[in-house]
Amino acid sequence: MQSSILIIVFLPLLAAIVAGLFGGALGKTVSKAITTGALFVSCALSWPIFLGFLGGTADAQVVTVLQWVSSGQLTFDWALRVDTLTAVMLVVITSVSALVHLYSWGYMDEDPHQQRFFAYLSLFTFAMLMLVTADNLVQMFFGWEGVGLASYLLIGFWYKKPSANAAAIKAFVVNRVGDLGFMLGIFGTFLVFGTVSIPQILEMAPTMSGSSITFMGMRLMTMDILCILLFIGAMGKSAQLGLHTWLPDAMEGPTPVSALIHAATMVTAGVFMVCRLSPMFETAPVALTLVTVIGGMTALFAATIGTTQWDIKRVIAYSTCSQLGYMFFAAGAGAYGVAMFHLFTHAFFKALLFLGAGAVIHAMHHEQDMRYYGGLRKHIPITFWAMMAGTLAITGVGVLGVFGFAGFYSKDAILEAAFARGTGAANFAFWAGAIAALLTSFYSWRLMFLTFWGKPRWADSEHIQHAVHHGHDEPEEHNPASQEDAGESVAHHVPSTEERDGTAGYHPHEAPWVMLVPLMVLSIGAVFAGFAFYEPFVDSEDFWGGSIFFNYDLVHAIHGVPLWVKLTATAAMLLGLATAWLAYIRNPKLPEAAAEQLGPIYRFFLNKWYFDELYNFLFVKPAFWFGRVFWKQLDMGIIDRFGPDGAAWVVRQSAQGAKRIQSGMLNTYALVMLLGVLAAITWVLL
Amino acid sequence: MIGIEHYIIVSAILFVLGVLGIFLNRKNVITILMAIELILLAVNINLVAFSAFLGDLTGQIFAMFVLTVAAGEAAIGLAILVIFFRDRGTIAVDDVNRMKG
Amino acid sequence: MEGLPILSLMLLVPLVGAVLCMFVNASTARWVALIATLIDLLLGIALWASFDIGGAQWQFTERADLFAGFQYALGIDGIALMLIMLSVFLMPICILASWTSVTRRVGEYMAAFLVMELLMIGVFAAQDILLFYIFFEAGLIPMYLIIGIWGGADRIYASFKFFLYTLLGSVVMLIAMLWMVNEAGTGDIPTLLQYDFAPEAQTWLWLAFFASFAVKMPMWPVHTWLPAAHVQAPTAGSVILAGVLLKLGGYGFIRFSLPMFPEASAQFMWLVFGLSMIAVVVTSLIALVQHDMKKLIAYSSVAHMAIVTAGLFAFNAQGIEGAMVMMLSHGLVSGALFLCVGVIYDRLHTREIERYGGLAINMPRYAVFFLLFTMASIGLPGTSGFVAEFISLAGVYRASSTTTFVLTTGIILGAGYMLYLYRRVVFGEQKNADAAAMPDLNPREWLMLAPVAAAVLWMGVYPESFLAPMRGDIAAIEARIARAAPPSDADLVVGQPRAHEANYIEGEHDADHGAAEGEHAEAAGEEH
Amino acid sequence: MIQAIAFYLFAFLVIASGVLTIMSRNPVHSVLWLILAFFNAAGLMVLLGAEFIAMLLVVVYVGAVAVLFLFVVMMLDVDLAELRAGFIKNFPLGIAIALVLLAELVLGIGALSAGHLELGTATGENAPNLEVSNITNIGALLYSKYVFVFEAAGLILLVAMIGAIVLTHRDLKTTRGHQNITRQVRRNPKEATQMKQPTIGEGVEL
Amino acid sequence: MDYATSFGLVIPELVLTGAGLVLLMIAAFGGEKSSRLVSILAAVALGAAGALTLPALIDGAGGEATMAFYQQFSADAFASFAKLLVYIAAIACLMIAPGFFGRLRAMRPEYPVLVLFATLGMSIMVSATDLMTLYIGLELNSLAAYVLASFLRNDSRSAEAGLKYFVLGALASGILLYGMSLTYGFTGTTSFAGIRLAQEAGLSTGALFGLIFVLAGLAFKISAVPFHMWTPDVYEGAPTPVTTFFATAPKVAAIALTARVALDAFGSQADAWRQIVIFAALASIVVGALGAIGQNNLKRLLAYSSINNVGFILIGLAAATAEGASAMLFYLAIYVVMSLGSFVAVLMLRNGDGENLETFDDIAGLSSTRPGIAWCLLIMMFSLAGIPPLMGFFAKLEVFRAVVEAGLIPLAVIGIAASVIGAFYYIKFVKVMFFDEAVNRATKSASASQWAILVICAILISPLGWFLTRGLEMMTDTAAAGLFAGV
Repeated sequence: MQSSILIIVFLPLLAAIVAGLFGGALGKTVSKAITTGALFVSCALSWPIFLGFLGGTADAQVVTVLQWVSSGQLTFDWALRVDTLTAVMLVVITSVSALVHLYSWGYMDEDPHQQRFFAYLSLFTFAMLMLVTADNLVQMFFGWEGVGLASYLLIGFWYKKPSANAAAIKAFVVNRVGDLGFMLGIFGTFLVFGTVSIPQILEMAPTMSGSSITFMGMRLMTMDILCILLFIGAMGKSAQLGLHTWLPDAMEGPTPVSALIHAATMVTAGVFMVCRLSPMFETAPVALTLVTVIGGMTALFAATIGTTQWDIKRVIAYSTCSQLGYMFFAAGAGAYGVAMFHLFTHAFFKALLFLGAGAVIHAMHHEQDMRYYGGLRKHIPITFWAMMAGTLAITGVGVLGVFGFAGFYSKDAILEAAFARGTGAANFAFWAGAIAALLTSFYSWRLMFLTFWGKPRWADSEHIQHAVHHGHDEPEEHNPASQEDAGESVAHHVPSTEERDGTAGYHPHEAPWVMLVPLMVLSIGAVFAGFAFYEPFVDSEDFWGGSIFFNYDLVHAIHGVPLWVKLTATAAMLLGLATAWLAYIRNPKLPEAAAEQLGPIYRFFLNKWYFDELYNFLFVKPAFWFGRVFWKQLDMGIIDRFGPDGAAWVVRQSAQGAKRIQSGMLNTYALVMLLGVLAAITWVLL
Repeated sequence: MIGIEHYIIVSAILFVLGVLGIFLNRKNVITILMAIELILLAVNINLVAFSAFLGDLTGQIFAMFVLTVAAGEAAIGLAILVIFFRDRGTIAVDDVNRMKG
Repeated sequence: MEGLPILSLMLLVPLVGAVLCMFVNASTARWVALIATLIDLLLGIALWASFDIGGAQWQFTERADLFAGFQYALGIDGIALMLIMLSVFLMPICILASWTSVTRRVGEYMAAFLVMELLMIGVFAAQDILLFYIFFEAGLIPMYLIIGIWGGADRIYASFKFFLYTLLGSVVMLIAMLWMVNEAGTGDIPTLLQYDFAPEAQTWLWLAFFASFAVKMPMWPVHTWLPAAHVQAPTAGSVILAGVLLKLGGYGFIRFSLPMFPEASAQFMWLVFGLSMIAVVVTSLIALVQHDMKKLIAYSSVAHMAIVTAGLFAFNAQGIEGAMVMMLSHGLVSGALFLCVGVIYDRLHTREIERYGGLAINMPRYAVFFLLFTMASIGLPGTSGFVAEFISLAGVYRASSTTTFVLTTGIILGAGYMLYLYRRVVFGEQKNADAAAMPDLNPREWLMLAPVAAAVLWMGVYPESFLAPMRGDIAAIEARIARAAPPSDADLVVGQPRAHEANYIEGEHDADHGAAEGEHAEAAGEEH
Repeated sequence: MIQAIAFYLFAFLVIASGVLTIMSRNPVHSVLWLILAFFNAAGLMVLLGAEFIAMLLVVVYVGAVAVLFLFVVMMLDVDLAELRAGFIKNFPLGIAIALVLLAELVLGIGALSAGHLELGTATGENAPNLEVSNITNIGALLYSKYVFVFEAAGLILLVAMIGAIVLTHRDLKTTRGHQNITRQVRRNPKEATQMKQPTIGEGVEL
Repeated sequence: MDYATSFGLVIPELVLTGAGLVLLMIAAFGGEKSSRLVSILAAVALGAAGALTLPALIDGAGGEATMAFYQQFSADAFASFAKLLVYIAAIACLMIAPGFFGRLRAMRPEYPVLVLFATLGMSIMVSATDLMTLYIGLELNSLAAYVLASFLRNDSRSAEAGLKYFVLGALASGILLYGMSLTYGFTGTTSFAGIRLAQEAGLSTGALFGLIFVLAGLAFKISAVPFHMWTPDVYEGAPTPVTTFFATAPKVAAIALTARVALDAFGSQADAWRQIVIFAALASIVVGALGAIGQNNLKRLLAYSSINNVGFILIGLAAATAEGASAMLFYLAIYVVMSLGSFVAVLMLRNGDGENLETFDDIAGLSSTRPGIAWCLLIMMFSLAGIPPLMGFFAKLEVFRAVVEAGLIPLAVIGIAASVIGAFYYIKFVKVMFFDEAVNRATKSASASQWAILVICAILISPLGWFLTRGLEMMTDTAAAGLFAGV
């Protein structure tokens, strides 16, 4: 296992370096083959490890690669830790990544910079693997930032697009805000425990549970503040309420990226971190309450926005955000296994949804606005069925006790856990989760109905028109509807679909097989992952083997919740489905009417609760304003003016004075001499 | 007998007069040279007075040297004045300011 | 290696080179300079290789009495070794960077750089306080000429500001040094390091040294000379300025202020912290709105140096080691960033950010290097910048969480302005035809950037190579200042541990399960 | 008593003629006032018993220096009308400063505390031999103890002589035959010729 | 007192006197043709005199044994060191003169003779241990100097310089004399030893006034603020070789004399004059620096620079210790070399017609047209600014070290901070030569002797001078010890 873990982690790095630095020389196909091959090897090596843990045959291990830093007490190594938690993540990452690599063969086929793209993907995978195998907080941070870098690069992959660049920077900077918390958390941990090694910290955490500390002048419970700081990091990476703004924008990146990074893996790093540090979080009740509340709020909040978005990827993005909220409040309630379970299933179905959306977009020639879709069911059937599997999974379709799609098990478990936990925060989370489930169902089905049902509405799409008139070349020059105002700007000329046949002569075609295979594979996951792995993830303490805090009593309580609780999710799902059917199949006029009726609320949701505007007003604008003020007014206006330039001015003026006194006149000279004598004798007389 | 103080006061007044003559005058360099002679005279009075009151001849000898030097100084000063006049055609103090600043 | 006066040799080689350069034609001068710097680099490597880690504190000592009561005394510890390595490493790169861009008075230019090298090595190797001062201050002359003769349009103002500002900062230090020599009876640095000055005297001495080092560093608010100097200096000049000269301030703090005046350092800790905090936030914000690439990087240097100062005055090993790594890292990274600016400046002769754009298209390799250095500047893990920031801030946190919080804010802003810069220069549309027509890196530029990139990654992945030689010396400093170390503001009070986990629920398995949980935690601990 | 009267007379005259020396508009008058001042100073010195210095003053100053002054004043042919003794603009301030200086001198030295001025104590080495005349005493010292200074003073006079000659002596070669080619070449009509508007009745100035 | 011994102690002065008289005869009979010969002979005589003073310096002579003529004259190590400097400076000024005056056809044999007599005066000044000797030496020097200043009698600026120098010099010597008379009256003696003895008990106001007037008179000679006003005008107006001479030899002599007066005659009352010296020192530094800023004329700028430097030397005096005196002499020696170098370099700047260039406008971009001169000037300027590793830095270092050892920390701090103002115009000088566009005016080549002096000065100032410094330091220590031997 030692060598295999090394291969799993470093092979993608090697592939990334080869493809990145020598991609030009190697050519597209070789580069793609190298990176994809590497990922498949990693994937192939990961599953045995996971299965080993599943079967209880494997033990947790640490492979030390290299000493990293040793500064006084502060020491940490490059070390790969493999335990159950890591193994779960390993399979998720390598599988999704391998599939995304494969998918990208088709999706990015027309792109001239494919080598770079694949190198980035592999680099990302490496960083993510480093994150999940971290044995100390700093290495985790390495992975943390590494995935951030890869995310930055991939979001900004089409670097000519200003919106992509802006989104990339936004993603990086917003994540940095979270990282601030993470770093402070690490520093605090080091201060308190004298180490950054995760096992040692977890071991010592309970002893510190009653201690208090001063942080920025505030007297706080040590563990609470540490966990809150670390959680802020998780919030950034996992796009929780407040630090979520980057995630929807991140959809500027190519769709495979969204699937891999912004759905399946990177964004779940926060959840992973909380689970990894669960014994530590268990010593911090306030922090956990915060986790629960934030999680619940995010789940609800993101879902509300999801219901109003038109951009297909954006809908899924907010969905991701919302699902991450579920995971967090599960963790906050103490059901770490459940959180990880949802993470696991979510990875499959959300990747599937994104890749499916990618296939749709590919088919629709980079049109992402669902208002220009419609009736695609017949044109791209395989994609349709894959999407259907994903939707069934995310909305949690299933029959209690018989069978359900992946989300059915994991989401229900989360809601049950929240209910079972029973505290105020957990109850809030439960209800928020339940409403969010309804909304999830609504927007997921809305997406399906708008895309695959109804009549074709793509005649008015600029992309489609462009494709019809100019052919299919140079995809990257097409500017997908800008994320900022997709809803508004296009809304003015929503076509009246009845009048024309709506296709404008464009015939969507199914994606190539390299794209479809991953869809199919992931569909299997979306369908069966929940059913297959519910027991070990949720119920089995042995499976986790101490890699997370396992709350036996809570698990017991989960199974003991009332029946109505167990049925809540299903009911919500059905209600959502019904509403969506009513609004988008039965009576397509209804949404517009409802939007008009609910005016302000609708706009509030449509504009994403005005978070971007708020942040722009609160942070971005002031930063530039202060920058200019500090530069012009402070640096130049005060420091330079009264400092060096002022001194120079004084000296120059004095020099002028000295020149004036040096008048050339004998009288003056004599007078000055006399005054000198006078001054001297006056001085001694006094 | 007249006290030493009187001589010192006379000398001081002469000294100040000499100094005044130098820095108040703005028209005539020759007068300035004379003012210098006044200063030297003041010094001489001082020296001789001290010499007398100390009962020590050093002062008088010093005064003699001062006289000698004063003569030489006057010669040089007047020589410079002459070439200055030849050059500029004036000996007004105000005109001795071609170099300044 | 023992008998060879290698430090003197390292001083001699550039000196001979400089003299030669003055008398030969342009192309020969280039080669002379390159060879001289390469020889020095080789000597530096030999120095590092034969440096006995964990051995005597001062190695390669040389000593000869000079006039005026001071000595020609050389010797290095690990800290000096690393900084000398930084200098000799950057010098050949500087020469390469000026290979074609400098066409006027090449001989004199190369001579100035070689003299700079001599002086930089001398500063770090000096074992006599006055000898240190001589090397420290003499650097003004070549740098003044470099900025003034080969600088940009506004070079006169910049060179004057540079010269007078730094001179004013240093002269008061000289008086303090003289006082110390008089008080302690020797100018020998190792002896002075052990000498305990009276606390009242320390205050004044510390302030005098601070005046000099703060300007050199530069700390806010005495930083304004730096953007001016950087912007006007030729590329190689900026590299040396950012790469090594700024480090003199930090080196001064670590060599003099901290170990010689521990009490005063503790007394002024908050002053340093305060200025560092202001510097990080203010200069980062200023960097955000710059239109001139070099100015932006210059302001970022100020912000980074603020982390160095805060780290140094954190009074613990992490702070100081982090600050040292920060200095090394910043030397490489900001030097490399200036090289990157120089590469495109040589092609288009403007530093206006707006004039560029979309360079990733026509200069992809350049874009990669630029990205790497940008990321290193931001402090991405895996690069030197991260190790530096992380260790130093971890140290600062032990002293003050508030300071760390503010400094960390600067890291967010750092990401903002650097990425904003990168986006405007490398990404985006190719707005200008001339910028779009620029060729990618040529072999010479590869030779400049690749070694720095390698060093940046090396330091990021395996900083032990750089930390190991300094460890003992920093431990010695830490031990020396321990007596004055102010208490941490964290004030950790260990209380009675909580009885239950946060999500404790009354359940039937309660009793035996709590025990099981404990076992798991232990098991997790033992695995490590 | 007579001594006192003589002193006050001489003192008054020396000061008065000093004032007039510097105030007088005509330099010739100034020289004459200066001579009067020297005479009176010599008188003061006689009162003090320094006959030799007094005579020297008269001989050297009145006989040589003052005559030299007169000679120069005449030789320079200074336009007396031009040479009205002007004073600096802030004349009162100058006077005030001078008065302050005087006051400080007088007060500082303590000259007003008549009879209580503490002079130094002479070593007695150069005490006058009261049996011989003042001039004998001085001569004895001058040619023995102060011979070095005396010789050096001679050199001063030599230098003064050389200096005066170097500066003022013009031999024909340098004054007439001196040709400055540069200046000749550089001449241009604008500088070489000038328009003059002579006032009627005053002739032409060259 | 044995006259033979006395005359034995004044042999250097006798040599100079004899040479002066003989050369005067040669000049009188040889006319202008003999200029070169007289110059060379004068230089030889100065060299011989220098050689004759060396033993005293090497022996570290001091105290009673060096006193001649009833304690009016002292040939101690201190005086010897100063004389050596004076002689060297004088020789240099003789060497550069023919090239300068030659073009103007103004080279006359009286120039070396006058320089010789002026040097003799300085020689007497630095050895003076009696107010009378002091006065005579001073006047011998001054009278010669007045003549030298207006030596270019057809040049209006030269005449004006002479006039100003003379009038103010006479006023200064009047002040000095008045002070001497008071000192004599209130101490009863003119001998330094006697004065010190008389003052050890205490200082009457009269004697205090005497002290102040004496110092004021001497301050004029060393051009310390506020008695510096003549300096820029005279330096600018006087012929450049003469300016060079003024900036070097008389300054050495006057400062040595001042040091002796302050430390020997008034040595027991250091507290009384220290404040005044400190004020004059700081004022000199500041005013010298401020005045230099905004100058366009190089000679004028260097004049202000010399005022500025005097400030630093006076700081050494303010220490009132043997170390301070040694530092002063050390500074003085380096200052002489720097001044010589700078003025010679300025002297060498001539346009195609051979006219002297004296302004910044003329030397713009000098480094590309005359790199040799420019680099030498660069060394001089940075050295004057006190930037290591040039010798000017060590001069300042020594002075400040002495002050710090004497415990005058605030003085040291203010002084050195003020030195930064001065650095401004030194680097401006460099800026003009190196950064500005070349105007290509200075084209005429200079004479070999001028080059020799310039290069020697540059080498001495450069770090190569470090090798000589140890010897210099020993000499200044010996000299200072000689001064304090009698104290």
